[in-house]
Amino acid sequence: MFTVPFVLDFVLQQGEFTLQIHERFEASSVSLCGPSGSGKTTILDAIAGLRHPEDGRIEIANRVLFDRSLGTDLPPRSRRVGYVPQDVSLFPHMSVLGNVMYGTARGSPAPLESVIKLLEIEPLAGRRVNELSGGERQRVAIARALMSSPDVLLLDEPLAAVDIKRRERILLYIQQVRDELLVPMVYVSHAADEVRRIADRVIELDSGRVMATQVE
Amino acid sequence: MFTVPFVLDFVLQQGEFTLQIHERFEASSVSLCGPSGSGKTTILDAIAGLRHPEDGRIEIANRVLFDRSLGTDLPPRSRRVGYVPQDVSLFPHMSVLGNVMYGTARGSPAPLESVIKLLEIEPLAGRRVNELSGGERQRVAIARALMSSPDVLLLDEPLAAVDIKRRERILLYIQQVRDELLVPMVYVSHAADEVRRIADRVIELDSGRVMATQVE
Amino acid sequence: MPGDLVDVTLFSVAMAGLSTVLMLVPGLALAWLFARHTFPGQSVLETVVSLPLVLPPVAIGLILLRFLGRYGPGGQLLDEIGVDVIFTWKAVVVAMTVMGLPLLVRSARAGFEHVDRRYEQIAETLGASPVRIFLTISLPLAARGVLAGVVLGFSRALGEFGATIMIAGSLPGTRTLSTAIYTSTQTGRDTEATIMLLTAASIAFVAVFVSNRLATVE
Amino acid sequence: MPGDLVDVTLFSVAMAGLSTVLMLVPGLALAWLFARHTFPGQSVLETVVSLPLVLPPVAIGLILLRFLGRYGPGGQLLDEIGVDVIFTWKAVVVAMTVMGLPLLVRSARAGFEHVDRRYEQIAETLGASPVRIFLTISLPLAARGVLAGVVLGFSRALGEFGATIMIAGSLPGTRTLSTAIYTSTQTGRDTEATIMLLTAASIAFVAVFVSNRLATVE
Amino acid sequence: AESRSDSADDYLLVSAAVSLSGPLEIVAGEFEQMFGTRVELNFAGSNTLATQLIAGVEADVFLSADERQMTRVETAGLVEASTRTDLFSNQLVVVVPTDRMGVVSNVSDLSTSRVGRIAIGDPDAVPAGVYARRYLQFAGVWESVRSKVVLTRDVRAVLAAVETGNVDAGFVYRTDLALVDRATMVFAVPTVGRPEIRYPGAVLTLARGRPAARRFLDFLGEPVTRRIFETAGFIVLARGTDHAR
Ligand SMILES: Nc1ncnc2c1ncn2[C@@H]1O[C@H](COP(=O)(O)OP(=O)(O)OP(=O)(O)O)[C@@H](O)[C@H]1O
Ligand SMILES: Nc1ncnc2c1ncn2[C@@H]1O[C@H](COP(=O)(O)OP(=O)(O)OP(=O)(O)O)[C@@H](O)[C@H]1O
Ligand SMILES: [Mg+2]
Ligand SMILES: [Mg+2]
Repeated sequence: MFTVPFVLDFVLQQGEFTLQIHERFEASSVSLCGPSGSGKTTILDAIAGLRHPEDGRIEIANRVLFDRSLGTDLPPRSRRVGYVPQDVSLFPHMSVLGNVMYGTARGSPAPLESVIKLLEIEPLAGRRVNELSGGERQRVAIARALMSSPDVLLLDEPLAAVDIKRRERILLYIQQVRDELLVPMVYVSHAADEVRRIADRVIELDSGRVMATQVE
Repeated sequence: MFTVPFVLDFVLQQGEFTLQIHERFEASSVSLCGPSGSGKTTILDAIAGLRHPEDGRIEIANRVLFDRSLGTDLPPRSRRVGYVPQDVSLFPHMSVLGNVMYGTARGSPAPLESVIKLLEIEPLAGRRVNELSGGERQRVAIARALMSSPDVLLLDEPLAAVDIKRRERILLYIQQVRDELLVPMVYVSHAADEVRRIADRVIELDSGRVMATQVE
Repeated sequence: MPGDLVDVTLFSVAMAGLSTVLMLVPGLALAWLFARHTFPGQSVLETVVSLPLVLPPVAIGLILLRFLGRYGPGGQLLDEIGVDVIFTWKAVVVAMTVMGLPLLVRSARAGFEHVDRRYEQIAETLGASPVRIFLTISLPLAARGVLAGVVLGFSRALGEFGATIMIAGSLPGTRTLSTAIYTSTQTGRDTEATIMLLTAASIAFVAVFVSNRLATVE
Repeated sequence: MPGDLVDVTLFSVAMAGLSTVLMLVPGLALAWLFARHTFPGQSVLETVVSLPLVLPPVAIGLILLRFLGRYGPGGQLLDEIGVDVIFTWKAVVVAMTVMGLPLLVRSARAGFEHVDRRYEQIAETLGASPVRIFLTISLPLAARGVLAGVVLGFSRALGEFGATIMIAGSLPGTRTLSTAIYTSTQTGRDTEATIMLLTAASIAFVAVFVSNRLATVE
Repeated sequence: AESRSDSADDYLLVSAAVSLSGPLEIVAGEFEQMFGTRVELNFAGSNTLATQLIAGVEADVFLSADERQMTRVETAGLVEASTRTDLFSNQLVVVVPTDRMGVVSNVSDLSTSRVGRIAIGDPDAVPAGVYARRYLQFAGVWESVRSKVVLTRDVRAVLAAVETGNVDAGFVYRTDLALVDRATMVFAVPTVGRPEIRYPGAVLTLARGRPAARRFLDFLGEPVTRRIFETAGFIVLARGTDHAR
């Protein structure tokens, strides 16, 4: 299995919450675990460039995304992340297809048909996103991220609202994308089985600090 | 254990999707299961009075909320439901406490301290809700519903973003509220264990139709 | 003039402020109505509300003069309750209110339209009455649009000239900055006009400043 | 008069439409700037933009006349490139644009402020450039506020009188509904004035109607 | 305005007081027919027109309802020497709402308590206001009516205030009477001993000596033109000359 080097070594302060992480490792998929409010989403946002660490370095697959001492802080649009945020955040004024295709401008990686087929989006394609069910929205968000030809996938509880059968199929598909297109990923989930299935590195957080890391 | 009569007997059309349910039973907690897009949220919205059936009757604990033939269609504010919607929908301009207390105007049922303590909201009380993590938001939404002195609780995957340990505690607490304050509930979840634990009636849906009902 | 200027300035700000307050209730009610409901004749009502913006102010002044005059329906009513409006400070307020209203309505309406109805619905399930929902959910969530409307309405009130001078005249007790600026420019008193223009600009600056402050607080 | 009325109406609508189009680029740019950034001197710039609303139109007309007139800096520049503005249709457009701009800016700004930044951020992670984000995310999500601004700007342009008559006069080639209404009322041609007022009201009705249609489409 | 050509003598821009617009539109038509020179009329208040001229608007002829405004333009060096003439005169009259005709019949009635408000043009802005105030002062009632006087933007607004019953009396020009339908004249301000109301006209230096400008000014004194203005209620002061023909 392919692996890439990860450097998640930074400090980030928001309100009274401080996130401190100092991890350097090789992996294909990292999973972030930990109780509510432990800092998982904060880490994904920092990788995507949507929140800014006070200090440190973020590097994935030899691409430096942030480095305080070098003065590097790539804008989000140059970070080539495929982000499925926890709050889903579909563009409410666009159709499902409009959402899915939004990121394709930078060159398409995963073939559209297979993404749409596997995420069972076809029948929804022309619908307005505010007429979708919770699970349908999440699938669209996953498709949108996959279609944006990312160098790294950031998935924040992407299957929380998806039913168990589909969850299974989608997990398999995401693993396939990772392995065939060699896209590393960072995966956040509360479901222990998912985590074990998908990640070869698990980082356990609590109150903004790393409690343990495991190699699966 | 207390039970109340439920009548969920209606037809609702939205876009190309038709929901048909014709259930009459006695229960203390009903759980709705089924794949993404099968109509679970639609049913909760119909009970809350936020979507309107074409025809039929909705009655819980001998309170008729909707009856087409009688011309009854109680406005949401008279239905006395404690709704935790799937999209959480915290009021973004209010503090956590503002959200939690919003429904208390109609008389407080669950004591504030115990709700706040059990959902671990105390340290968040003064925070702005858009600075909360996903799990924190869900807990606030649950507290808001519990504090509104509901006659019935409607919970739409209320623990999807909550970590496993807390999930356990909160589930126990919700069961306790149900049993002590005699508040029946309708519970939507993809987690089989949760469903089994909390519900004495399970309705399985697919594509807007009831596939099976089980008594636990 | 200096003492006069202070008087005129205070009077203008007071009248514009009062007009803005008076606009609020009907303005927000109409904005809400247009944003959340469709009803027969809606476009006609909307057009009527927007007329003070579309028609030249002189024409609005003439229409108000007719309406509030001795032979107009409004004038007869006022006569019965013994209130004198035309050519008093009350006429200034009427002119400013009427001219500012369409701006408030349009802007606040857009604010309400930007509010996700889901929040109003959830508030309703929590037992809130329509009035409470409006005051605690819709209005604060529409705050940016409403604030913009208030600033526009106030500014327009301050700058109002055509309708004011028609129904309030230019008297010691009805002279606003705008009517005074007009008179100064007409008589070529350029320094005086410039001083008053700068005064009006300063008021605008304060209004802009306060509204930006309010926006960040909320 | 009937043929004349048609001409004047078409001319007014064309000029107000053109002004609205001209307002759009600077108006939206300023609205965006004010909504999404804070910078030194912001309140001053905002005040300057809002002045045409706060000062009486005659004063704005006068300032424009000084600036664009033969002895003003703008006028000399225009003279050099051989463009004639004062007393031509271009002056009508200038007056309408300047007077309508503050309304567009304020309203569109509130629209942008209502847009959740999260959408802009997610679009950025998907590789969209700032311009693309503006055009495909911010602008459509701010549509209600922007539309309100456009309607207000257009309506104001149509109703503009004070500044127009000052810099464009009321000539066969520059006569708008508003200046024509003024002339008619001044000379007591009441029927003519009433017909023109009704015409202006009808245009307002169409504008309201179209904007409501647009709002439901989007 | 687009098609203005600098050199040609086939086009004139006349800035004229809006109160002259009725008859002047007819006269301009006649002039065009007779001389083939197109006349564009720019109507506004005399003060607006003066302001425009001073800012550099290139009109050829200025017809003012206000001597002060003509003087302003002249002082700015914009009037062709020797062309300034007094063209018309007018008379101030007092009008009342038609249904209250009995209340006022002479100037002293204005100071009685039966007369509430009296509207006059703002002396700071319109000459009619100046004339009205001077007359009231001359008649010795100014001090007693002063508190009842409301000042308006123009004479038209006086008329509107009277017609809508918002004031009990107002001072307007005789020429305005053609416009009224709910107001009635109760007396005219006597001209004897009173400063005469004059409408001056002049060719502007900007006309660059175009003969048509001069011709137009002269044309206003022609018999055919006089009749048009007299019908509208003006007193024509200008003397026609034959050299225009
Ligand atoms: N914008 C913000 N300002 C201040 N504090 C914040 C902000 N966003 C999040 N926090 C706080 O930072 C902490 C970490 O939040 P984060 O969203 O990373 O948690 P999480 O691990 O993703 O939790 P969950 O599983 O509930 O989604 C929480 O305590 C949260 O309240
Ligand atoms: N406003 C709407 N207009 C039209 N169709 C809608 C609307 N809302 C939901 N639907 C459709 O109705 C079906 C049922 O939606 P619902 O939200 O009830 O599903 P759900 O069972 O809650 O699914 P999930 O588990 O994904 O939340 C879906 O196919 C959805 O696309
Ligand atoms: Mg999170
Ligand atoms: Mg759902």
